[in-house]
Amino acid sequence: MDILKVRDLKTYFKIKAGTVKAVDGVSFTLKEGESLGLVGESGCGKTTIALSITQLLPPEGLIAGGEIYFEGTNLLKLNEEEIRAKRWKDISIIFQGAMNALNPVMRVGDQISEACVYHEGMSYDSARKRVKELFSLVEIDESRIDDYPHEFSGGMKQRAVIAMALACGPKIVIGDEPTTALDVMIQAQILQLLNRLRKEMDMSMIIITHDLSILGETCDKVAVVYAGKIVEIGEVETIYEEHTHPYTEKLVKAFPNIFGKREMTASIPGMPPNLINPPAGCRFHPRCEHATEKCRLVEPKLKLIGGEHYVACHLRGDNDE
Amino acid sequence: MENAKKAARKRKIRKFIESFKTNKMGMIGAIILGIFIFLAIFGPIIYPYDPMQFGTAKDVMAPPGPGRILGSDDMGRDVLGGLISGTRISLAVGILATIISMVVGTIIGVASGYYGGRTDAILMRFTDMFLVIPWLPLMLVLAAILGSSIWNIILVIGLTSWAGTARVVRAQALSIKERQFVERAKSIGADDRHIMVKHILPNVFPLVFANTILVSAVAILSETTLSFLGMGDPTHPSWGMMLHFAFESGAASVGAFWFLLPPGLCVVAVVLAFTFLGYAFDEILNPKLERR
Amino acid sequence: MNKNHILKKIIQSVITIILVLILNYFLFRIMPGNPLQMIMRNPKATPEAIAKTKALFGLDKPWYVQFGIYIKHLLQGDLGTSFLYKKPVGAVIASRVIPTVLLVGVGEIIAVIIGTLIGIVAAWKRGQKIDVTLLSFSLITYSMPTFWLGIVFVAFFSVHLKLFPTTGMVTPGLTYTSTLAKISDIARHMFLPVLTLSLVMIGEYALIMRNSLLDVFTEDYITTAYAKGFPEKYVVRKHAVPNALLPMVTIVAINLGLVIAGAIQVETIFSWPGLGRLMYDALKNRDYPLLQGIFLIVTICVIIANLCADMLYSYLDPRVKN
Amino acid sequence: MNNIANDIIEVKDLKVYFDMSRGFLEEILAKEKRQVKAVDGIDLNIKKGEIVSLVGESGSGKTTIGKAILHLVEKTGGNIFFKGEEIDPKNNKEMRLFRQKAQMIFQDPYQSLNPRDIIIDIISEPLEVNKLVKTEAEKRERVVRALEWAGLKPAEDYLYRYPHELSGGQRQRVAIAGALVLEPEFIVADEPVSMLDVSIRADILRLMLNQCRQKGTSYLFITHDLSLAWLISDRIATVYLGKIVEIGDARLMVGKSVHPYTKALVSVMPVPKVRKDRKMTILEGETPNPINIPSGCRFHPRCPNVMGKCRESEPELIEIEPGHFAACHLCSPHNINKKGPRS
Repeated sequence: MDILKVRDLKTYFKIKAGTVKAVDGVSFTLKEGESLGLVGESGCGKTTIALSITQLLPPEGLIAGGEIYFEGTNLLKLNEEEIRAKRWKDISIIFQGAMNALNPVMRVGDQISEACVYHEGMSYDSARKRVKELFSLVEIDESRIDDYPHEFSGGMKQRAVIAMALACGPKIVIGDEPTTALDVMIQAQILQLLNRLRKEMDMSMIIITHDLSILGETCDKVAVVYAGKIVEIGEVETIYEEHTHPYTEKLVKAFPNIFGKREMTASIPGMPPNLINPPAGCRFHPRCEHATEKCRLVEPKLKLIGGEHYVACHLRGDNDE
Repeated sequence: MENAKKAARKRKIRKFIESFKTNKMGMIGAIILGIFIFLAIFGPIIYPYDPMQFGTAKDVMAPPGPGRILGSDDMGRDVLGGLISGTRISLAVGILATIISMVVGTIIGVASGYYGGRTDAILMRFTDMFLVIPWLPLMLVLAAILGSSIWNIILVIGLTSWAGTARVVRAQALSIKERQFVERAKSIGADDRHIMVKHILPNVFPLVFANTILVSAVAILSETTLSFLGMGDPTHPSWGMMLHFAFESGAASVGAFWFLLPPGLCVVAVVLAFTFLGYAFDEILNPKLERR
Repeated sequence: MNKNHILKKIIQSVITIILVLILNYFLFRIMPGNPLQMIMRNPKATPEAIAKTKALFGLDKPWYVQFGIYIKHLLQGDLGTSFLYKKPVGAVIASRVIPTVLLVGVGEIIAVIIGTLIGIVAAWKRGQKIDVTLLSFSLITYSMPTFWLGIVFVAFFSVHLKLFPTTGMVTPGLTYTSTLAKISDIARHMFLPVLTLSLVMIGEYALIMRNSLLDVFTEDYITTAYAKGFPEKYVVRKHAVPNALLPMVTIVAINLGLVIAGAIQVETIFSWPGLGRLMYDALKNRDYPLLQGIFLIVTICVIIANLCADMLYSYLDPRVKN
Repeated sequence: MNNIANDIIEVKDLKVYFDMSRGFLEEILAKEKRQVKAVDGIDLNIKKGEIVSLVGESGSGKTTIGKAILHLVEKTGGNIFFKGEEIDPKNNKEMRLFRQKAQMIFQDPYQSLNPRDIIIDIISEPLEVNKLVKTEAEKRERVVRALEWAGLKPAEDYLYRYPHELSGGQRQRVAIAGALVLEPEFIVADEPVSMLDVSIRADILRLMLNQCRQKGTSYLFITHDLSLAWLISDRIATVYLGKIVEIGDARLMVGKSVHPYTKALVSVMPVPKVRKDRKMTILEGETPNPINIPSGCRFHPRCPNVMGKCRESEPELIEIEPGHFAACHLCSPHNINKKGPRS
């Protein structure tokens, strides 16, 4: 069953220089128990997608269109109070940079338990019991429950933030760069932990990252985001091996594979476009070596080209509208 | 070649002006200050006034009327004239004192932040002392000892108000010192002098500039307060001095608002203008917000 | 709490006090030349005072001996004799402490509470009308000379509207029927001075609290708190304010210097019988021993207050604790 | 000392310790002197035209090694030879010459360029500081040349711009041009691509590689990313808690590593491939604080193959096959001759 359905989402930021179309017509579906990776360069709008789902945009951001169905209800139609009730209880977020996601003057245990007290009406004592369970789940010693964040090491903070995200037993967990800035070994620990927890707790997950290479072990499906749009989406193997979009191809080739042949990685010429004035036609065309006249004029739509594999490129999908 | 360099600098200045123009607070501050600076320079020419020219008995604390728009003071002098000639003195004292404060604060701050270690410890103890000593009593004591000349007032204010600047500059110097471009300069063999002049100072400067403007506000308030408490230079009557005479002559108890209000309002306007400007510059130049 | 941290702070404060003693000593003796000359120039100085001062200073001895004597006298609680009151400086100061503590204490508490609240509201409603109003109010009061505000209040509320007494702490010649009557009389006298003193401080506290909160609002843990589904009020109260209050502790302590400055002005305007007024009188009459005594006492009090604030800070901020 | 002529850099038993307590008050109050042994005795040599990578996690001391070799941090012990000669950091003339021959490229191109200077001033700074150019024209010519080496063409377009007017990739190229302008023989590149988007990393790496091939410049490439090290370097050294635990040919270090730490690093390296059969060795815990270095083998608390011996004695770096050294009790057959790490 589909737990989350995003349809034609448009999120714009109104700043002095103009309107930044950070997310411009994004659609995807997340099935129950599924894990989806959103991958793209910095500034492509992947974090904005997450913030739009939970409606945590900064004041200058606004959702200009689209629908976000969570278990059949359109989240964008809910009022402030109703959406608040969904946050954390149904959809929680693991934010980038755990060191900053914890309140420095509050005990770690209290920061985790307060959500249980607030959303589930638990007593303080039973919430603490829950925190201890969560701690053992993420492999933190429960004696550390009354520590302050600065007393935790980097990896422990990340675990605490994960425990926090799981506090109310959410149906979807969104990880926004959950391992960026961590050392490789701790990154591996955290990814393994997330995988285990997802299966044990039967959650759906969205992993947002710039690092395409970490998705192989974590995600079922991957959506490649470029300049506020999804350009290709499919099973993770498909994206790695049978990608058809030129951008995906370049992105995959930008990561070295130490188990493969030692060859220099590829770079993508040019720069991501300015999202106030994105290029006409296909947004990737100025950086694409295969670009044709059509790419410059007509915007390609996301088309199904097999299985669950969608791509938005004139050169690959033959079934023109 | 030099033209290209100038063009680059011009681009930068234009960008600064652009962002300043959109800053409402900054614009209001600049306009108010502009008016007062104009008054300070040209006021006495447009509206001649002699502080030694006392009025007759019927002029004493006379309310506003024809010929004297703002009434007259306890000596029968024209309040408007006093106000205009006081502008020059109040502004001059404020600005000169600020320059002293800025120079001392910047030198101590940069030296302390850049050299660190023992130098830092000693300089910061010294700075803390000035930061923690209640400034008005210290100024009063200094002014009482040195005597009330306008230069002494400038010196006293300048020498007691640098501690905040030093702290701010030190913090900034410390953070700049840790930046990689300073490390790069070291790695190519640059000496301390080069690093301080080429890297630390130019990057500290914007902050010093914003801070200076805020210090000007404090300096003008200090001058007013010192003069009010009788420590001012009687030969250079400032707004604070006018208020001193107003208070001593009991303007409050006779309800001579025309004598009480205008000098105070002028002080408020100028201090407010400096504060607005300082905030605006801080917003535009603050390195915290500058990145990307 | 970290013992080393506290010990370090105490040592630093002691060093500062020693520096202040040295400064104080030199200010009054070395800078303007012979202090005796200054005293003699003072028309109100009596021959006994001159003789006493001479003995006290031991002017024939080298400066370090003089400094030693000075410290010794200080430690014995001897601050010299006031020219103006012909009494020991210590006693004169002691008689004026309570009114000042009362005035400054009440004014400071009111200013901190209201200033913080204004700062919270302004930051919370940033960019909205209420923020602009509060911000303008804060900036304007912050820009006002304290004494001027006081005079305007006297002229308007006391002279024009006759709502409050103009000077003093109690109505002269009045005998009270009850303690309550005495308190209400003092309160009536206190109203305007306290109002003036707190108004000029409210602005600064409000500005600092607003800035501090705005900084905190951009922190990731605030976004996290919102993501947890908490309402805005809860996030501000439970997560933002406790963090934003931390810098306030230090600022309030450092600002004690400002409060003292305010007290001098307010006490002068309202003839409040406290240390500020005493300082003004000492200044006017060039009563140097008294001036020096007040300066020293006030400065040391501020240093100790700062030390207390440091300790409070390290108690409140878990990051400093260990 | 044999074969030294070929070495640009030779490091012997380098140690860098930092004192934790600062300021005299803390000195009085601290119960004991706490030392961080950031670098705790390493040997390393870099040949002409060679790229050697230091791979390790944060806190391993890899950056400190790089800075110590350039005399940017003071060494506590050991020797550093540049082209066979030891440089006295107190000798200004020697240092000046050394600084011209050995350069550093920094991690963050947003921080390594002074935001108040224009590009021509940034790049010519090493020339000005060392008084190497006499005329404006000469200066400009050399800056243009450096910019072109760094791949910024036409160079004239960049000379009078401020760093904030450039993209991240362009900035890093400017930073590299700033290092190349002196035509150094040795460059320490400290995580030169970790702040850049993946899409432009390859360009910067290729730039370094070409430079190395064409001019014979030697590089010490410091990175946390083993796969990048594997991609461009001749040899890789893995660093753990201030010590080199394994060093050898880059391909060998990935394919046939012997030290459990290197092996674990290789096993968890993310790759853009789904490998269902993949076995990861995920080490538990985190790198301990270098204030408290474990006894014996410093890796033993996290080692999956720990033995009794590991807790007691510290293994030495020994040659297990030509040019491949490891410091582990597991791979110390008795017949291996003990020698310094020289390939």
